Amino acid sequence: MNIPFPDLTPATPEIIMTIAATVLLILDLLFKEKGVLAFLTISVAAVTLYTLPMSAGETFGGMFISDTYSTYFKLIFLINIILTVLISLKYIKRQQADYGEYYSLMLFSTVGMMLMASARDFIILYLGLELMALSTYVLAGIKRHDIKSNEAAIKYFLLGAFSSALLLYGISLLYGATTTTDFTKIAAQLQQTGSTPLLTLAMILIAVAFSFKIAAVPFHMWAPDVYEGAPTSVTAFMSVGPKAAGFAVIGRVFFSAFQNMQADWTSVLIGIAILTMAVGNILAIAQTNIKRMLAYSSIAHAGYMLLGIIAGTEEGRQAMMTYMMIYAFMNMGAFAIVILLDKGEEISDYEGLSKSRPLVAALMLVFMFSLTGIPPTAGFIGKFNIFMALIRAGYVWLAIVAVIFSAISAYYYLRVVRNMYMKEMTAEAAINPTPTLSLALAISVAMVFVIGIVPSVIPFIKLV
Amino acid sequence: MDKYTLIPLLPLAAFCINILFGRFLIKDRAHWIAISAVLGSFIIAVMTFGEVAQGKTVNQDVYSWIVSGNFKVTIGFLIDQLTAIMLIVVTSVSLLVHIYSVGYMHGDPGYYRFFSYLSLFTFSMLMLVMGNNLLQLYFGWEAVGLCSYFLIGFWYEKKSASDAGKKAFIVNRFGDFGFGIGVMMIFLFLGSVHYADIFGTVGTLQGQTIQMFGYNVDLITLIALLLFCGAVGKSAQIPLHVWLPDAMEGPTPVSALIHAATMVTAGVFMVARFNPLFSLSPIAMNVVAITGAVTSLFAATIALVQNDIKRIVAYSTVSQLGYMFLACGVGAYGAGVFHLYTHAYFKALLFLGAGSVMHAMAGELDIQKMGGLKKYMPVTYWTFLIASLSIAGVPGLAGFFSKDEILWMAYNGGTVGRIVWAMGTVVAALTAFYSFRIIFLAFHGKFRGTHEQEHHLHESPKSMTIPLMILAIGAIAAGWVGIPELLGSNIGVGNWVAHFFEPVLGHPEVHGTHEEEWMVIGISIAAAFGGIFFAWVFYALKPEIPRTLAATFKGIYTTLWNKYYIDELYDFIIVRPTKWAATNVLMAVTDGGIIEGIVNGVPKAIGNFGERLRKLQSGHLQHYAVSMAIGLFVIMTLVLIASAGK
Amino acid sequence: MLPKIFFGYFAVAMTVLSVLIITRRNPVHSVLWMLAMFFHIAAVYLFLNAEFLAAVQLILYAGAILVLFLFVVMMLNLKEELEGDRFAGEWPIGVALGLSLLVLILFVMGSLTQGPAGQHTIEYITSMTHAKAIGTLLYTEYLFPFEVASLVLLIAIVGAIVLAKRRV
Amino acid sequence: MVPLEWYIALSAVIFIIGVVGFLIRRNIIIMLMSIELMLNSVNISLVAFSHYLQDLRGQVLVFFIITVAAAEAAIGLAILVALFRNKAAIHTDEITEMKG
Amino acid sequence: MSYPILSTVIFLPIVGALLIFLMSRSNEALIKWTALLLSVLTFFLSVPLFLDFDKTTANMQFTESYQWIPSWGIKYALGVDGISVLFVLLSTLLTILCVTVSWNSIKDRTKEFYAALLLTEGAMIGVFCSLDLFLFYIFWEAMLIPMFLLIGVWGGPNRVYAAIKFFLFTLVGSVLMLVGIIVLYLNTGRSFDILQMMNTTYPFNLQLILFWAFFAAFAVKVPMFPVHTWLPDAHTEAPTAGSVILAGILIKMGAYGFLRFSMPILPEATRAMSPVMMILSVIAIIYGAVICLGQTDLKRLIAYSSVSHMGFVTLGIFALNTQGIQGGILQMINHGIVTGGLFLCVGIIYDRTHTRKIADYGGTATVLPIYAALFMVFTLASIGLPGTNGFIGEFLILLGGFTASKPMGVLASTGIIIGAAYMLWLYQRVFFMEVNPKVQGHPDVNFREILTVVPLVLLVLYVGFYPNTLLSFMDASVQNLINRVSTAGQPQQVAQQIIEVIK
Repeated sequence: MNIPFPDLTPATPEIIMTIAATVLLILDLLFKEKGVLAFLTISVAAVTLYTLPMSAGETFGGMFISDTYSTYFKLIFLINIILTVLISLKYIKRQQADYGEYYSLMLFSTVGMMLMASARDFIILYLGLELMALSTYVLAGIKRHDIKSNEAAIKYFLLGAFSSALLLYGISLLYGATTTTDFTKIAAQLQQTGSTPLLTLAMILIAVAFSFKIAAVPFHMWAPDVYEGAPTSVTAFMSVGPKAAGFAVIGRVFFSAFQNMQADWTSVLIGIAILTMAVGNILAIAQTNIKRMLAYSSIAHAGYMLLGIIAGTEEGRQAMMTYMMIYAFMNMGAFAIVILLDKGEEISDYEGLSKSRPLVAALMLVFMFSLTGIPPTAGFIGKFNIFMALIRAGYVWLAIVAVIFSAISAYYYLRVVRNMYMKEMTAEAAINPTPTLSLALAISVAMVFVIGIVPSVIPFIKLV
Repeated sequence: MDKYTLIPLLPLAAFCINILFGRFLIKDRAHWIAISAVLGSFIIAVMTFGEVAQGKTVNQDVYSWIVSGNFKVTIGFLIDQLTAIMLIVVTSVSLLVHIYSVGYMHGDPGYYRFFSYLSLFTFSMLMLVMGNNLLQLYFGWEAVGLCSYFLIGFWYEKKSASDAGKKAFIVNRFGDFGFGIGVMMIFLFLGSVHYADIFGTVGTLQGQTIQMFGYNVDLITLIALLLFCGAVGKSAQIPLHVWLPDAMEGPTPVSALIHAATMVTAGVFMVARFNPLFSLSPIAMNVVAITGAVTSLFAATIALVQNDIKRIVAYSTVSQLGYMFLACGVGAYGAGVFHLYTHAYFKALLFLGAGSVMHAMAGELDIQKMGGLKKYMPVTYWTFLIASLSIAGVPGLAGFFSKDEILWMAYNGGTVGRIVWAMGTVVAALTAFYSFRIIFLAFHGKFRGTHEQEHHLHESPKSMTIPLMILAIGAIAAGWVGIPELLGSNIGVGNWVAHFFEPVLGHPEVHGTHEEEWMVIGISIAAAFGGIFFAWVFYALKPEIPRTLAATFKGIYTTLWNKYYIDELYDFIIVRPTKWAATNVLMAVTDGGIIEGIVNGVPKAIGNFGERLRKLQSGHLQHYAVSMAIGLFVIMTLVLIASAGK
Repeated sequence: MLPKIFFGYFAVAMTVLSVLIITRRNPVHSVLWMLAMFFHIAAVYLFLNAEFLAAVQLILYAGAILVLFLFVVMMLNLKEELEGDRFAGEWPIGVALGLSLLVLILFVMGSLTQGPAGQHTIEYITSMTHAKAIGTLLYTEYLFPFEVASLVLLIAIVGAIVLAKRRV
Repeated sequence: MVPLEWYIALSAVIFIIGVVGFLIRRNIIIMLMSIELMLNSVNISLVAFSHYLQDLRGQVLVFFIITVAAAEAAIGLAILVALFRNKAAIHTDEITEMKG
Repeated sequence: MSYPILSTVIFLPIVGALLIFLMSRSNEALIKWTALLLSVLTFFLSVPLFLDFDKTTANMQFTESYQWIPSWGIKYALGVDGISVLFVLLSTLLTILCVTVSWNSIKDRTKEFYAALLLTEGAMIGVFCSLDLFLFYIFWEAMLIPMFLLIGVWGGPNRVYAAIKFFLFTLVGSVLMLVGIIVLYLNTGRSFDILQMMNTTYPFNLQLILFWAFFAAFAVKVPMFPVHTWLPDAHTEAPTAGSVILAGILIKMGAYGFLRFSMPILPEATRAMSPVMMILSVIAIIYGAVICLGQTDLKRLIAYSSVSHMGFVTLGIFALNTQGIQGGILQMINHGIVTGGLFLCVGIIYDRTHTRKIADYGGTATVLPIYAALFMVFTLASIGLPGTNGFIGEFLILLGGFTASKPMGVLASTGIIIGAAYMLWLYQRVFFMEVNPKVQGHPDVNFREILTVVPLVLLVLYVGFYPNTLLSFMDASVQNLINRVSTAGQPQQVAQQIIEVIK
């Protein structure tokens, strides 16, 4: 029997990344100075970035597809890894977690995300998810001598495993009802059978697993603890990457496989979205640790992004993607500041920052207002885009709920600004700037403003 | 720019110069600028009067002030007989007061300020009387109010002074409230605020009614009464008279100029100006007449018992103003304005005389502490006496003619007329009484003050006495232009002023007989002399009588002494409640309690809720897992129930 | 009839075993019960003629994973495990939740509609042994997932090393 | 012939037992095992399905699941070991450093 | 126009702000002078608006329009008409005064202060010039950031609370408007073009909803009763410049919004709702005035008086007739001048005494006579004395209000009585009576301060005597606006019922 060799071009980005990751593992033994690896990682990511456009098409019997959608998300993943590496360079040394594996794991996990974005078959989806998740678990616990880091890892791991078990159960039921794991075939199958309670159950199980990945309420509870415990750079990585991947698969699965169960999953997601925005914003107000605060804020943002999915239109999906991209930049920026400061974990550490470090304070101010969604920053464009899609789809009331919550969110972002500008300085804030960190900050702040003022730079806005 | 424009402009210029440079450059030379300016206006005014006497009237616009849609207002001048006479009164009295002040205000730190205010006032008053539209009238109206505010509170370090100024302004605002609405009504229904248009079209409103609180109110009456509100405030009629007595806190020349001769008569002027409107509404007329009569009686009674010389004169002013309204009320606008004009002189004279007395007594105002001033300050005494005779209505003097004219007209004015005539006559008697009460208490008998006061007594400087004398001439002769036909026909002079006013103010037809007229004149003369006689008996012959009377009619006496407790009443029903509401209701309850309660409560509630939610985030893995499972279970049940439903 | 009886036995046995697994105080016991459980599962696979999977189940799970478990269990001291309560405070809630979920699932199970039959009939499998059938599938249609799976294992190794080795 | 539903029901029961175990046990190792239980229950249902649907894909998925399960176990235990080094704790209620 | 004047006027300050932000904070003199120079330059650049303005047309002038975000149909479109041009000038003028008045009083973080000030200016002008709803919203929101800092960083003791309150209040309003904007956008054929919206007719029920959505944002900004409580705090705590900006321009945006959006875009809803609006306005007038009598804090009193005065403005606007609207607009300008001036004055005395409690003052006129005179002018203007600008505005408004509804007009007129009461009482307590030791011995206003205040004094008198200069600007536009409101299709049954309910 002859085995046709599959066309690999669509998978070039993944392949490059994989090879790079494995190579890094070996180089790790050669180089004492891990900075080299970091730069390799960045350059590899850059190369992959370059290959993204020419990787269109589908392969492996259609279980792997590389289209605009997946490419866009891969773009986000790559930006994510680049920025993360940039900000983590000196930081992980400070944290005595300067292992070469750090970078290769990050690459692997990014590969996992890319697979998720490109998956058109539950098997790929599952494997990609596990690939991403497992490496993220390890990254979260990479400060192995630090109890907080361990705790973060164990919590993340156990709950993650639990959720993926749920996912599998859902998949198995789905498989039983359709004899296939391929999205398009499933969709076709459901066309005939229509939705039965069993299928709904499967859908819910899958939705729950994804909600866990994007930290949507009530499957969010791991997020704050993990974000706080993990090394800040990893937190930054996790707050964007897996979330984006989660949204990528949600956007894919629900729009293809569960197409004609839209009524069901919309109602499910609306509930989740409202809860997410509410809990995220309200709990963020009560925080004193800025990483936890950002964790809750990222939960809340997941809520807004879900609205894009709920809209159920192509426009909504693209709004979600745009938001994801914007979120990546502003969130990275905020975390970069947290890393930049020697002592920046508590919100109170920011008191009087504008006196001692005016520039840092100004940057943080920009990111905070962007997260709030005040023009002319990118955050506003994101929200605006989402709301527009939502209202277009006829969910005006939901939009109103959302804007109210975004107004509430202003309260805790303003707290940081207040501490920086309106409180007296407690101690001269020490910072440890590195060129790479500054570069990351520059990129993020630039993007925040550029997207805020000329949103057309984001590819999808022209489609909307 | 023609000369009419110059009339108000000169004082304005003086004001600007003094207020800008007075402080550093001009200092105590301020009066030169002010006086020369007023003198200029006075001369032009006289010339204008001459022209008007030839029958020339002017109605011209200077520039377009406000244009908003169909609402067009100009700054412009209407100069007719009424205006002319007012011009004379204002400029002449103002001029004399200016001169008088040179001596009176000598050495006061605010010297330049005083004169700039006087100029500003003159300007405003002239704008008021010369305006050819309601809004300009309103402009002057408020501006003179402002000046009186400044001048009453001239010595602002004194709380009482600044209080009085504030009170004057705010009380006037109550009147202006009605006045303003009146203006708007007029615009609303006549489409213009220019006199010419108004009087041209006012007839069309006759019989029209407007729905108000479910009642149909006659439109003209409503408008007239609203305008009258303004007059009531400005001319200190009941119930808005309360500010005038307090206004005596200001320097005496101010009292003479503003609170006797000119500003307070603006109300009368306005009513007279609007006679075409008022005449169309009998009700309004009666209201005016009765208000006037009641006020004059009311004020006169208070004046009986006061001891503060300026307050007595002030109340007499209120009472005389009441007289003028009485006249207007019975349709005798001419008589009203005539009285306004004579009153200007003798009342100004009274005030300036009082001022001269104060000057001598080093600020002492209590007539009980005076006495026998006659020999110390003869000029003051004689002029004051002339003024008192004039106001008392002793035949031959100015006051007599105007007052008699009014009473006679009132007598002819139907039932209401008769009533007010009766009241007027009583008032005449009272007036004579309290005027001479001052004469006898202050100038006769022996001095009752302290020794240093006695030592200090002296006649006032020339700059003060000369205006007194000039005014005295006015107080005697001003009335001769209005000798009633009855008397005049014998000596060959007609009632010139009546004919003069005919074109603007008209002339009510008189159907009383000569006998009745004689009777009226006789009664008023009797009243005058009766008043004087009793005053002599009470305060020169048997000084103990007043005390016994006061003792016997204690209640009445104290009521009068306390001015019928009106101030207290207002304080109790208006001032206190408002302030109380401001602090204890609006601030405490509405703003502080309800609104702020919500504004601050919601975030607090959210915060607390957040804190409670935090407890759920316990850090226990199991709890997290359980929450996931619960979530899963809930979603499943809900969705399945829903899908089972459909 | 016979298969039903067999199935009945296995069903009961497996349920009991899993309950035992999650209730034993001593982890070692749990692991051992787990072992038994895996054997039963393998047997069930045999019923469903998936011999290859049954083998994998025994080798991988019983052979590798459980050993790993045991190893760790031994490494951690069990002293305080034996005293101290075994269930978390809110275990009743957990149980209640579990049961209600079970009810839900079983209730839903009624609406199971099988998907269309595939082409791997029993004859086909038996004709070319199960191992070969799966193998072909893995190396043709599922080549890509197969590779990814290898990556997952690689991660597992790397991660385990990173986390567990003592010094850098 | 045993009806498919039986297998599914069986897997459901085991799955739920796994869930319950995960929810109620303090000991992290047992929690891990509960997860293994859940995975195995999934496997059972998958194999059953694939057998009844005459489609081997399900079994392929089972194959992958087993692989991943192994990986998971390895990582999980590694994390546990790392944790145990810093703080001799294998109980969930002993690792509540971070909360709120 | 040789240069894109509006863009210049908007972005010159913003660029300037960045420039200042790049300077070293040690070099304060340079920073101050740059700020002053820029603000003056901006003012002079904005003067052509005044001179070359064509008063005969109601069309937008000095327009600029470029594609911005084509995919959303968003244009970068600017332009002014008779309604907005005056505000641009007012903004540019007041900013200069803000710079000069803060010259010595701002010592901490000067750099950030002037940067924020200029940013605010740019954003504010942008709000008044935008012809694209999206652009408008960007400016509208963007202005919050520097304003928030101005209040919160350089404000009084309770500044943080005030700042956050201000921010959240306005934000809640704005986001609701955002939803409205999007709905409007989708119903306008996916266009944000304001002019296009003005020519579109929307179903009445939609109009009502949108009206309230916009109301949420505008009413908060104005502020109308009962959402006014942020104003006293913000005014009181803000630094002088902040208060001036707030009172002078920022709160005008609400009323401007009503004029620019609610009325022409939603004419029928406006007509239907005008009774409600008028009632709210009258409440604001009386409420604000009475509550002033209870104030013990100088700035707080003026703040509440703003509530009352803005009540007049909204009353005039929703009278929906020429006098009302023109009066309303004029009164906005006046209020900007007068209250701006009052706050400047308060700032001047505060720099000396460092107290805002009225009880700490007294006899100020004896110690600082010139200052007292200047303050008096603003006091008189604020109580609407003829000859000052205040009179013209208030009278026209009352006239308009009275024409629209007699009871409203009458009630509103009571405001002028109370107005006189509280302002004169304030003046008496601060300037008259015995000299309070706290005031004793302070120097009178210096040259810089006189220069700061005098322009406003002159404006007060000038507008008082020649209001036509300003009225003539807005004439055409207002007529056009009124035609739009009154000729749009008759309100449907719903509206009628609502009006019945109100009456």
